[in-house]
Amino acid sequence: MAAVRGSPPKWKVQTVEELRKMFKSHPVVAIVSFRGVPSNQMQRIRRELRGKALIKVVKNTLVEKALEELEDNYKKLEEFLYDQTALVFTDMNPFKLYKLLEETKEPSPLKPNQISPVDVVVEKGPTPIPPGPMMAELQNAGIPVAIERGKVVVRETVTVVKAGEVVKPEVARALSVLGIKPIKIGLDTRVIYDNGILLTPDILAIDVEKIKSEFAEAYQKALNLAVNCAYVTEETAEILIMKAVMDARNLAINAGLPVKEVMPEILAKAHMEALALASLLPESALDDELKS
Amino acid sequence: MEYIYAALLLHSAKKEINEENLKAVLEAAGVEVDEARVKALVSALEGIDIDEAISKAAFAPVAAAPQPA
Amino acid sequence: MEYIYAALLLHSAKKEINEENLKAVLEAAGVEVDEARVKALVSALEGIDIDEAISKAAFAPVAAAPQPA
Amino acid sequence: MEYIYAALLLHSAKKEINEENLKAVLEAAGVEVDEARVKALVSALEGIDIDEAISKAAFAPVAAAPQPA
Amino acid sequence: MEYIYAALLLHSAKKEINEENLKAVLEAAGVEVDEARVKALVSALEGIDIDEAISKAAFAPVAAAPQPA
Amino acid sequence: MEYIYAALLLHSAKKEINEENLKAVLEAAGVEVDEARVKALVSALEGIDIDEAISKAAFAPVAAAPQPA
Amino acid sequence: MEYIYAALLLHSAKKEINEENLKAVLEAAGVEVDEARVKALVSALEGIDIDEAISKAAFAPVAAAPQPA
Repeated sequence: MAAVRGSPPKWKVQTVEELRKMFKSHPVVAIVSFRGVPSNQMQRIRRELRGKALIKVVKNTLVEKALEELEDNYKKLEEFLYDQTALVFTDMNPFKLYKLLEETKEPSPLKPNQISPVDVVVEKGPTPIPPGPMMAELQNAGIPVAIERGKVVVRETVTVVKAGEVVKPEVARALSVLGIKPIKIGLDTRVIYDNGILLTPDILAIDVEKIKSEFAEAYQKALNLAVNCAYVTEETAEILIMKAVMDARNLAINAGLPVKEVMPEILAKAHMEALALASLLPESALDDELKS
Repeated sequence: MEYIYAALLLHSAKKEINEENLKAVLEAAGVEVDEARVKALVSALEGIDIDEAISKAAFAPVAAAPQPA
Repeated sequence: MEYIYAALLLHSAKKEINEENLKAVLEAAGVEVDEARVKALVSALEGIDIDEAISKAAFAPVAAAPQPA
Repeated sequence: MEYIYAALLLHSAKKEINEENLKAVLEAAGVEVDEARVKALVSALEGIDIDEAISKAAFAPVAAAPQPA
Repeated sequence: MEYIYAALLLHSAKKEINEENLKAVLEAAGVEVDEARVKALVSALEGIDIDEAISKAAFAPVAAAPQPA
Repeated sequence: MEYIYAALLLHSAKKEINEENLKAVLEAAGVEVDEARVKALVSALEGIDIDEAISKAAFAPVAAAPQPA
Repeated sequence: MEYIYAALLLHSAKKEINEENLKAVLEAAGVEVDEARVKALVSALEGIDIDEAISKAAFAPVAAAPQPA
């Protein structure tokens, strides 16, 4: 296909056209990064999402072109098109899609010279490695090892690489020998477009427990308000009755009112007071009954 | 709370807690009676066993922190 | 307890707790008023901060400690 | 509460809690005695087993927390 | 309780809790508004510090014995 | 919290808690609606039984005297 | 216990707790007064804030209703 100056090659125009159709025909589209995802994992992900969502890996410039002719906030997606991105088209609810995409992430080893996003700690304890040359690998990666009862053991917990530091090759090898996969790799969601609305991970990650406790808190506050302003409803009627009963009892007891129903409590209270006072007194001031 | 005290006054005087009695007691206490609140109270109390609530009041647990899940 | 509820009704309706008001409320509730008890209650309440007395959780009857199961 | 303490004083001195004794003790304490309150207290104490009421109190500080089932 | 939720919604949206606003919110929720109950709620809320009322536990009865750890 | 109150309002009015209803109620309360949060709440509610969630409140009226062992 | 009640009686009647007053009250209750103990009580009470001491006693935990075995 000759590249005719000025007019883009046919396949590019087709791709952009196809993309635009995809955008139009799916209410929900996610822009995800697939940095570091090995191709075999990518295949597994495509299989898992088959029938639910369609993954399209297209050069960012073509996606931008497709976005240009679309209104309705699509343009705002541009800022999320950088580095290695893929598009995921679906009719699913965006939050369900987000959960699905998060589930594509698998524990993965750190690659040499990669910048580690996390602190990597090697715990004290036994290792799967038999005594032998492997031990040297661990030693020069800064992992203190020893042999105990014929097994290679890590003598004490040690942090082999800090978040933000470059992973030295010998450390990467030692970690893979130990089978330690400190990071999760998969389709990392940057934004999901849903009928004109852009949803970012802070909104997409739903903490159901937190929301449940917010409902409990809101209900408690509603109950408090209703009871504290004596507003009667089905839910508050019984509590208000109990509150009124307690008010009456408290008043009668605290003021020592001559009321038969609470006389036992009033007497008990007065007696308790006497006991409390007596407990502060020296023996000489007490009679035998009190001493007991 | 005056509506609630009025209800308990009637209850402890072994009188029926209905709109008429509530109004009488509230007016005697110089309260400007709000029909809606009287009606709301009477209907809400229909589902309540007041004696049971009274006995529960004496042993009600403190407003404990939400029970662990 | 009806005398106490009558007093609390007057209190929450921001009315003075005196013999006259107490009698009016009790009679409206169909209670056969005992003059002495009304007088006693009025004088016993003198100098009492009712809101404070209501909110202070009073000493409650302590049931026997539960026998170990 | 002075009327209550007066009653408990008489009780612990094994004396009858009647209007006359209550008045004597209260007057000795310099209290301006209110006839109605004395009457009301005597009638409120009728049928009350003071030792039983007090024994519960004595027990209070030791009341164990409810054992979990 | 929907009237209370409507009031709390207005409160948390920093809007005045008056009959007009309450009705608007309730109607938007498809509630058949009872004029009298709206009035009753507005009058019940008069002079109430809402932030304080929602934080004060609805009912703090005599504290239960501390549960064993 | 206004989103939660709006949801509770719809819930107690026995109305479906969907984006449309939530937006209507929030707008009626003069809230500047954040579409994303409405979507997030609606989707979260699929995994939540509201009645069960609110029963965890510190003092649901049902949590009365401690249940016998 | 009568000596303690006598002291509490004087205290709540806002009277000074001295030997003379204590004796008067105890004798009015028909108690055979033990001079030494009255002296010991008066001197012991000098350093004590009675209101503070009795306030601690006023609040006892509510043991749960006895669990059936």
